[in-house]
Amino acid sequence: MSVRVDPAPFDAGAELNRFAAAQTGAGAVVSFTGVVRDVAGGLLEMQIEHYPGMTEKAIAAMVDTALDRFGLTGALVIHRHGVLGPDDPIMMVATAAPHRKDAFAAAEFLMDYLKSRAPFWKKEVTGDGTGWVASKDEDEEALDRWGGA
Amino acid sequence: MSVRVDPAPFDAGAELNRFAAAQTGAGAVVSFTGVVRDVAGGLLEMQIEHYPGMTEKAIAAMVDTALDRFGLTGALVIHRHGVLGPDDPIMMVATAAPHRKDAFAAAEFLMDYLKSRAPFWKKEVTGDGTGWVASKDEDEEALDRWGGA
Amino acid sequence: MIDVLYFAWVRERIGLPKERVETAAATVADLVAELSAREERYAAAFADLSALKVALDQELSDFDAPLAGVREVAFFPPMTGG
Amino acid sequence: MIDVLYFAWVRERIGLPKERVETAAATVADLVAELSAREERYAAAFADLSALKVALDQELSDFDAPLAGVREVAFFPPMTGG
Repeated sequence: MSVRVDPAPFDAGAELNRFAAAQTGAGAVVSFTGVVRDVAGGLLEMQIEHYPGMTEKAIAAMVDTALDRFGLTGALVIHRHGVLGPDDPIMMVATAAPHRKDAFAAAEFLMDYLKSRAPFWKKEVTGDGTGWVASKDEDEEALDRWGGA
Repeated sequence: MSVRVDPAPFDAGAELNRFAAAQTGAGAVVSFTGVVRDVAGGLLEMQIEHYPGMTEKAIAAMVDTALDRFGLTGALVIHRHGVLGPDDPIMMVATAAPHRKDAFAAAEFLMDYLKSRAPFWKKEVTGDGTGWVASKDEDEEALDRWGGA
Repeated sequence: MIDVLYFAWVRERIGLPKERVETAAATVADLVAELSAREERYAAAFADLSALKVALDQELSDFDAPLAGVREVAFFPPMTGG
Repeated sequence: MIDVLYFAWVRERIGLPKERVETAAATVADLVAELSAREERYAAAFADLSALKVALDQELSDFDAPLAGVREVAFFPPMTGG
């Protein structure tokens, strides 16, 4: 298991290769990379606040659950905080399992939980001002398929 | 869209980075890498046969369908053929979309179709002899969730 | 004494990220009532509890949870990471 | 004249990857019957059609499909890529 909460940029491809090379018995490796999107146009920066201490604990608990529930050979979570620009990678998840179904499900599980249960908050800065990104009902609802909480 | 059917090894991380850099408006990038597994122990090599011409056409059709159905900003499929060893990457799929749900669904869609509709056949060579890998009912059934064919 | 932390717009509305609070509040809701009675900026931040979450000692919890033994309380809006 | 291709264990059982066949078969099933009548190795390869798939001009098809206008027929077991 590897969890990193860090303001520094990361190289998704290099992380994926390093992660995959460390797996034993995995036939399937899935990665997800989240990128800052300029949805409305005019995004200058994305500020990501987090709750040091709780963030790492919350993510480690999710990863432990995923390792066990999906029989993973390994999992990786990287999440940045601080000031990011449009098209910057925000975070990545990688999962590995003997079979593809489990690797995919675990990556989606981790993403759904990270979105709604890891203490990060996004603030958008545009030429017109700043605003906190609102949580989406669909993100909360996405947790239902995993049996809630 | 990018489809490559090639005996040469590929660098999944470098492919992921190149793919991601070429996307516009994608908030989510998903990758899948399939790796040769030594399931029973004693695997010496995995031979992958394919149907030149049909392979490329079949994959291109799947990718077109995925781009349209999931509103992708892009998709990549790489599949090797020839002689591979244990732990060698066999293939990879990458998808990018504005939202994570579509990127995940498209990657799973492409994997399900590649497994059962792209003309590749695997033969395992062990110390005890050789044998064609049998198709699995679950792979055929996996297509049902996408509405068949 | 309890450490109270605020994040995102809760932090901005209250105007500080963290404070030590002397309280005998039995539950989170009691603490919220105490803080809201202090000053308008607290009352504004806590006006709609359905828009807020609370963590006790870095674990998500509820507003009716007891505070006995808790050293750190954090208030924040729903998370928007990922 | 039609090109007939064989893959995986079908290729191994029949002993060649490709041949040109002079046929007046109306459907794939008719072609299979003609080939099976030729030699035991064809009969063995085509013994269980439920274990086989067929492509016409590089598109998956069925054993009851007509061969009119088709230039390339391929027989193979279910795919196992990915």
